[in-house]
Amino acid sequence: MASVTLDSITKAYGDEIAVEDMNLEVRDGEFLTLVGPSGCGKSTTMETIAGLTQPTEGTVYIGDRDVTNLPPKNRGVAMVFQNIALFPHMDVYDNISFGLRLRKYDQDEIEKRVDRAAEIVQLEGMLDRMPEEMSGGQRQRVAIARAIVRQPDVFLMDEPLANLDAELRIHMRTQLQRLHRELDTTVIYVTHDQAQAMTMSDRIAVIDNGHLQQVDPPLTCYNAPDNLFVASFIGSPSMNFFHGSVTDDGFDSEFIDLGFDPEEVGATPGKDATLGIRPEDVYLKRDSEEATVPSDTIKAHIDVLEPMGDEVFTYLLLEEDVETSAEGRGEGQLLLSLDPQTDVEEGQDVEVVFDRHEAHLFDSASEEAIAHSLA
Amino acid sequence: MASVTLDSITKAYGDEIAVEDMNLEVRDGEFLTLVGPSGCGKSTTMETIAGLTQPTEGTVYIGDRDVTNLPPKNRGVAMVFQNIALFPHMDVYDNISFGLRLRKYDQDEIEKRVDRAAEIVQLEGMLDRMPEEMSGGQRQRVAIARAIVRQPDVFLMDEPLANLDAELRIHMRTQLQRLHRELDTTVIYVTHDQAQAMTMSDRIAVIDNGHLQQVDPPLTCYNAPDNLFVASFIGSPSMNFFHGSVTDDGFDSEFIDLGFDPEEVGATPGKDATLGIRPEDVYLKRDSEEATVPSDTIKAHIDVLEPMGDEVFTYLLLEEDVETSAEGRGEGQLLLSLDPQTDVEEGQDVEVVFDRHEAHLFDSASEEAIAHSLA
Amino acid sequence: MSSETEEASTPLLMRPLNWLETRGDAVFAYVLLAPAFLLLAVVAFFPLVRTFQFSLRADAIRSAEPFGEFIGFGHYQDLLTGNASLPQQFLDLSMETPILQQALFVTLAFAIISVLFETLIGFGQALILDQEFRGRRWVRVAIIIPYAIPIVIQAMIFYLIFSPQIGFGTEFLNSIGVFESNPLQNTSNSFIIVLVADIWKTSAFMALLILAGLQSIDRQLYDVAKVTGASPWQRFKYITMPLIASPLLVAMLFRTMDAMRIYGLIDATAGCQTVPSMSCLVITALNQTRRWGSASAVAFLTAITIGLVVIVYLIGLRDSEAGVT
Amino acid sequence: MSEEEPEHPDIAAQEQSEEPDLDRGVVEAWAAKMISNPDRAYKAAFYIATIFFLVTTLYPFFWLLMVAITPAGSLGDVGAFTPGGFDPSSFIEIFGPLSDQYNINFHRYVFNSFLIASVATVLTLFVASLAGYVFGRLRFRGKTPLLLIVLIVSFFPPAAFFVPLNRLFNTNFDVLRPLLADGSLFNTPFAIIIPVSALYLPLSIFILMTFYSQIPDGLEDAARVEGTTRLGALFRVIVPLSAPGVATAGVLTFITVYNEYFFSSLMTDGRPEMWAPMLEGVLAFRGQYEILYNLMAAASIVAVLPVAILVIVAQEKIVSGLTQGALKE
Amino acid sequence: GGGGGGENEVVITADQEYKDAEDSVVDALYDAGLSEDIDVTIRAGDFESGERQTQFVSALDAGRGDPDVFMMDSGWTIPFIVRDQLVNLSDEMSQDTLDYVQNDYLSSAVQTASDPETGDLYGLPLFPDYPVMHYRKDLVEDAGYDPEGENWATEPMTWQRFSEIAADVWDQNEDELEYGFTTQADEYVGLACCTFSETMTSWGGAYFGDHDNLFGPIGDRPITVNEEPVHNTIRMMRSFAEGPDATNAHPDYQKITNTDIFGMTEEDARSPFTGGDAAFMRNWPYAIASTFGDDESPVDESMYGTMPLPYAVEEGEGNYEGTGGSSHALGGWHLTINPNTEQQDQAVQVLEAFANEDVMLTILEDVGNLPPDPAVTESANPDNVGPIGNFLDTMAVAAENTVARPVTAVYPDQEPLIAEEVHAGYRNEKSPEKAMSDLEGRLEGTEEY
Ligand SMILES: Nc1ncnc2c1ncn2[C@@H]1O[C@H](COP(=O)(O)OP(=O)(O)OP(=O)(O)O)[C@@H](O)[C@H]1O
Ligand SMILES: Nc1ncnc2c1ncn2[C@@H]1O[C@H](COP(=O)(O)OP(=O)(O)OP(=O)(O)O)[C@@H](O)[C@H]1O
Ligand SMILES: [Mg+2]
Ligand SMILES: [Mg+2]
Repeated sequence: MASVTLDSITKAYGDEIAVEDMNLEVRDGEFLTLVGPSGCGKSTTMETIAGLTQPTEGTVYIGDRDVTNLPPKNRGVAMVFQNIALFPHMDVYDNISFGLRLRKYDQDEIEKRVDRAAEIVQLEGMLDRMPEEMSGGQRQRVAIARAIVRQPDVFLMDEPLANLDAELRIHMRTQLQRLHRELDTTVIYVTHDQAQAMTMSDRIAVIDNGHLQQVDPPLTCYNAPDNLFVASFIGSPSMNFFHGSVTDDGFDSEFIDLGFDPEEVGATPGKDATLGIRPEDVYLKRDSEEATVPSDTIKAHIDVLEPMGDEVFTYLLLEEDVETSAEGRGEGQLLLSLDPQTDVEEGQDVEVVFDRHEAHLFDSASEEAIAHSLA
Repeated sequence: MASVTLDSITKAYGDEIAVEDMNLEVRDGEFLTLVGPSGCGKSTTMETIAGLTQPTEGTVYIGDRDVTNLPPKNRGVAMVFQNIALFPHMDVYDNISFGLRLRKYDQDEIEKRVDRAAEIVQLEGMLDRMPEEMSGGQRQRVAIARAIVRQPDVFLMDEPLANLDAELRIHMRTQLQRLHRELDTTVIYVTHDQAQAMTMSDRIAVIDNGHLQQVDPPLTCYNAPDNLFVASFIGSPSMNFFHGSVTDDGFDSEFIDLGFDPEEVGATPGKDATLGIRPEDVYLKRDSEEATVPSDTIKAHIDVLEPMGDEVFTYLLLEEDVETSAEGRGEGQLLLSLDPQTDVEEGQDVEVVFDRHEAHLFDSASEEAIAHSLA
Repeated sequence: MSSETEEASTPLLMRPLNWLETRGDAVFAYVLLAPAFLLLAVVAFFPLVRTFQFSLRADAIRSAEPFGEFIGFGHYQDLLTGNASLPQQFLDLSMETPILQQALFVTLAFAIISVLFETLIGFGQALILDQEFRGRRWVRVAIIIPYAIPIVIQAMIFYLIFSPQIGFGTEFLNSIGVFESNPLQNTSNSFIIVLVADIWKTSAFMALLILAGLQSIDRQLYDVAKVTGASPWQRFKYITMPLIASPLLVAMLFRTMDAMRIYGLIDATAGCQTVPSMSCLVITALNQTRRWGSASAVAFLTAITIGLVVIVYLIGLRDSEAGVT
Repeated sequence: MSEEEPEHPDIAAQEQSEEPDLDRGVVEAWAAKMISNPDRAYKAAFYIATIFFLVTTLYPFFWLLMVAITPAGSLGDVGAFTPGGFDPSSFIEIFGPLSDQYNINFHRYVFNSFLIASVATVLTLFVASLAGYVFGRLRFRGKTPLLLIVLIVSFFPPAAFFVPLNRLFNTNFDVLRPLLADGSLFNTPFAIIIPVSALYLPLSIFILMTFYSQIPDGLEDAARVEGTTRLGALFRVIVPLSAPGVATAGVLTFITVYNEYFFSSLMTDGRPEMWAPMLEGVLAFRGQYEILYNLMAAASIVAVLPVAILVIVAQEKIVSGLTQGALKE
Repeated sequence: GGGGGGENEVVITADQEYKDAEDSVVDALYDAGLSEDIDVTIRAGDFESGERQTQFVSALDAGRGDPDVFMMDSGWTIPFIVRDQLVNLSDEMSQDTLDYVQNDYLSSAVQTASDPETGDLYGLPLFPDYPVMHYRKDLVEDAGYDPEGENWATEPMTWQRFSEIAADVWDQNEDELEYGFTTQADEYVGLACCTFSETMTSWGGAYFGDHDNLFGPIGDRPITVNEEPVHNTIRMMRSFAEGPDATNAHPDYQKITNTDIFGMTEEDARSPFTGGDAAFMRNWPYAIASTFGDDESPVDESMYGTMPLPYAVEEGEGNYEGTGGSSHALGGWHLTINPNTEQQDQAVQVLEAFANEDVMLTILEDVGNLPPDPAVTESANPDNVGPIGNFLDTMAVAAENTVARPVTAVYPDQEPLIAEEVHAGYRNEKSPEKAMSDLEGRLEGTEEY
């Protein structure tokens, strides 16, 4: 039950700057998720909060206390480490109860809590196993249990569910949310799983290359990304982008043109801009009524169908001879998501529209968002 | 370029049976994904194939050779380990080139290959880092690179992308698929990520508690799961289930009844059965035309809305006083997936239908599937 | 259930520790080093300073105060030119003294040969002890146990084996022409006996340290290496060797230093006259002739010699993958 | 990756292990078997080496036993494999009547040594753990010079410390008077414990340093977040995980102190009730005119027992490499 | 440092044998007039002489007051004296006692307890020790000799005759005997002080010329090791070990043993004799008791004979004063007082009590050590003094023909040099001439100190 404030935190490892000038306030009781590409500085941020790493510059507050120079044990934090870090010389029970034993809880209390935690992570029968005798997911669950037996002010969880299967992950997700509610603890969470980020978080903090990009509730990040990076990073599969420029009467690009009043949306004619449309906002022409404000029809050609079970990712080429590259979608490619029952096949020509209401416009130079609806 | 055959493999650690009587044939050049709950025996299976673990019983063949007693180095396999296991005393370059150096490739060839692998995993600038100076995701990518520089007959990859963000994961997925095509290598892959399992695999092998449940192409597993376990495990969010019994004229349960001719679908009246419906096959009444064969209307009450960005998971209660439990969905709960634009709110009463064409029926006792369409 | 903030009332004992921890690495380090350096200061540094002062004073063999007037580096000069008033010489480049009667060469030869063999044998032993096999517990004890033998006893064993009356060793080796009839009186024979005795006992030291090094390697790394295609030899070369390099270096370093201080074993077998090591000289000067100034100077020369060897070591091994520091 | 791969190393490796079966002589066949089944060859080499080491290390003990069971008068008849007679009574004599005659309470000497070695080991391990942690895991200015200073202590022969220490330990400190009979450390266990602890400290520091430095940071981090201080993490996580190193340092220190020669023989007046160590006990069987080799041998065998027991106990620790499963790196 | 014990307690660090006979020795002291107020405690010192020396050095250098009285080897008492680390008894003891010691004690023993320059007494000789030739009377008689008739026990023979007899006896008992003769010829302290010194003296040779010079003055005395008699001594020993035909051996002497003797110290020499494997043995009197005390020894009293050590040139015919004739190295022990003791007066009284005939007799009887006053030996009843009683006549002869060790402040420097070079000569590593000229040079270095 404490807020966490990072005030101008910078952390450099020699020349390598892992985190730069980060200002972040996590409110008391909030569930904040850090997301960002691999190596962007998420774990470093967590370690700074935990006190495992001294920031090169800046101050960390927990509650009102300046904890920058406080040892980890006095910060009232519990942490699930990305690399799990079980004590290999202790069995599961000892691993989980370690923090409690350090605090000299009495035997009964420890047992009660360990049992409860083991139940939450579904490891009831395994308390006397050694870490080396467990599967990857089981180890990860021990790490989670080790953190949750304690009742700290702040939970730091670095990818706690990475090695769990879908079902267990959902189970754990629910459990963690419930725990969060029950204990009213501040949680700072790192995940690469969009579903976790979206469903669990009060707010998401998007980090790129050591810099904070946006801190907002999940749907805000999803629906109104502050900049190109956030737009492309949040959402899976990611947004379709078209690079072009703002004209006097709309947006102009090689493949897609769009008419609107630049002034109204706050765009400056003549500037380079990028149009972004999420795959689920693209519809086959025949479904165009599902779009709030359908755009003009776009002619395309189905390149690849990727059936996912509950949906089919459909990769379109806007021109026959567009070069496809394995490195994400290139210009002239468009991804949309179709219902598996939809009757399409690879190579087929189709007509699609997108929902202008859900189209995003970004300044290509500054990468800042200009508008989140071009209706 | 070799098939892998497991013939009645059993692996026990003392009393703990990790894998039991597994028969699995992975075809030459196939991309097979092992999925299953945490601790079900996936890693053990991989280790058995790699030769790191001697099966308690059974025989392993790679190609036509019985390799059960062959040391790992003679099996022609490369492996990405679930726990990454980089050599702590070697920098990234040395870690990646380890296998090549062992085989005395010449310097140029090694460099060429390492550069290529580093490019694939996007670690170009980091070749002289030590493992301890890297982020979790970066380490995992080194582990992948270490496996792919070699050109083995069989790739074994145990959760290679667990610590990567969505974008990178898709990138790596594409790269691995391309590599698979190019080298024509047999790949055995473990993942907890349904998207990976669905998109990459030629076939999926579903394991539960050491037992093989189903081996089939992804969509077959998704659309025609052999048994209750597969049905519930594949697909995220998972299938809705209703426990009831087969009557003379259909299926009868506390919340949902369904009329059909038992004989036609192969069900035996009087037997206990379970009805399964995937969330995406449930529609609001007003969208019922989207269902191929809509069922009767079901009255329900919206309990929780879970917005995911591109969709909203909607938890319904079929009766007011149904007890909600955090442990997955209980009887009387129904999950469906709605478009974010849909205008619903928590607490609202709604009417829903499901697509009978996509309803699954299972024998409750044997848990085997009876029918995959009740239209 | 108490929330964790309640434990803000830290026990009194912990407070200095907490304070310490926030001081940054350097202060923390200095405080933790304090006990070690305090102990060393009293027992080592202070006496060494005194001993150094002694080494600059003349020997006063006929007064209660054992130190005479200040003579600067006179003892050192005598020692390095073969003019020391000691029964054996430290170094006599004129070679009037046979080479195996010069403490410096005796000691260097002993150190090099014994450490070489001990490392090889210790390595072999450690590799065996690292295996899983039935009865390994007892084999391990058997291999380590020579190290537990008191030097007196170790010396007694080899003394008796090679004593002309009791031991069987001389008779046999003499008959095949390897040793003379009184090997413990012969410098080169005795040198070999001392060497063998030392190797017998001290290989276990190397074995222990190497074994400990082997045991702390994460076994998973071998799995990776196996799958990557490493043969047992390659696993040894690329994983085992680099990862035990530092324990091995430490072991060799300390063995070398220890070998260069050899005294007890020689004293109790062949005797310091027959195989005069550097430490022998110190003790002879100290106890037998009561030339404490000279003894102190020999002690310092011994230290300097060992220091030089250690430097050669560190330079030679600096390029190897794992340095000591 | 290049499409046209000149050779396929993995395949090449596999083919090598395939051995055509030809008619051969017995030896050749055996050799071929060894080659085709390297496991068997390793096993054979392994057993040969094991037996070799066992024989070479144990033989001198065997011989010592032969000496011990030989009656005093027949020591000249001890052969390479046979005793000069049979009289196991020396094992009793070292505690019994004969030793009363010589006033040797051998068990008391062993006890003294055991106690001195235990205390010194605990002291050394504790102090060296702190220092080893600092040198192995922390970065700070002045680390290398400090390390060298520690190392330099090992350059000197023990005798170099003796004269000043002898004077120091014979000085009467009034503050010590309540604790020690006459206020000086001579004839107390401390007179041995203190110098040997200090002089064997560098070795322990270096051993522990190398082992502590290999424990991944992640585990220390985890312990600290769980609520230990750094020191707590040292003793709860790093030390147990370095069990092989710590046990080794402990065993080595114990053995070295237990067998220490120089200070042990000079820092007491040799009486067992004055904390004279085992060394004096063994030497008590040796005189200018009479050396009771058989008793010395028996006494040695008895004196080695505590150490042997220690090794048996500690070896479990020495071989408990435990880092596996710790981290997902 | 504090005192060795409580008030009025005098602690003596002595041999184990004294500890064992503590009651009777202390009673004898009281009988000799020691005040009963003074408690005397005897503590066993280290068995090994060198070790005990080291301990005394460290005690005295550290200024420790414990023990009050040291029992010091006559071989290393003088260095303590010249360093002024002992109580000067000439200042402390009564004139009567001093006179008794100076007049009646074995003078060579007293010399090793006195300051070589001032002549002041610092130690009270406790007992002297001198070697004799032990032999197997039975074998000798069987071989046709008549020890009784020829008075071997008191009349020394020449080395030449000795070697012929020994060779003959060995020859006749070839199967039983491993050695004709054993002695101490290892490179160790005993070589310089004793076995070589006495043999050389019996050849008429000396380390430093006249025996007056044994205790100094350092630097002002001749070094006389590189002379004919000394060379001959080495040659003779080589003949004993390797035969008259060996290089650098003396052609006139027979082979009576083998090179094993070059590794022998006291016990190595004794055990074959006690075991019945040697016919002759040069050793200290303790060997008598040890042999008889050994149940397994085939040698019993009837087979045991002793005689003075043989000689090469007649007494007085040697090159220097004091040389020639049967010579016996003088060993033995003194009592000295720790200057740091708090019980100095009491300690002096204890020492005075030791200078008493009855105490000496008690020691002779209960400990087996010879009295420092040779006259006391005569008054002893042979029946009461144990095995040594039968050989007191030989002992008396030996006592009259002792040669002291050249103990000076530089002796610790010289002793290892002598041992080393003599031993090199013995083993023919160098010719006797070369070895002795090397020794001469090295001794000169030490004399300059
Ligand atoms: N060394 C061992 N000793 C005992 N049990 C073990 C050992 N290794 C694995 N197990 C058990 O075997 C079962 C299968 O383990 P495995 O590692 O194959 O699981 P997995 O399917 O890879 O799980 P995850 O997805 O969590 O990694 C688990 O229940 C595990 O606890
Ligand atoms: N000890 C170190 N020395 C040098 N660079 C480091 C060190 N630790 C981390 N870095 C670098 O700092 C950057 C941030 O690392 P961090 O571990 O915070 O990333 P992350 O966001 O957690 O990534 P991931 O999702 O891959 O775990 C990375 O580029 C990493 O390479
Ligand atoms: Mg991270
Ligand atoms: Mg696994």
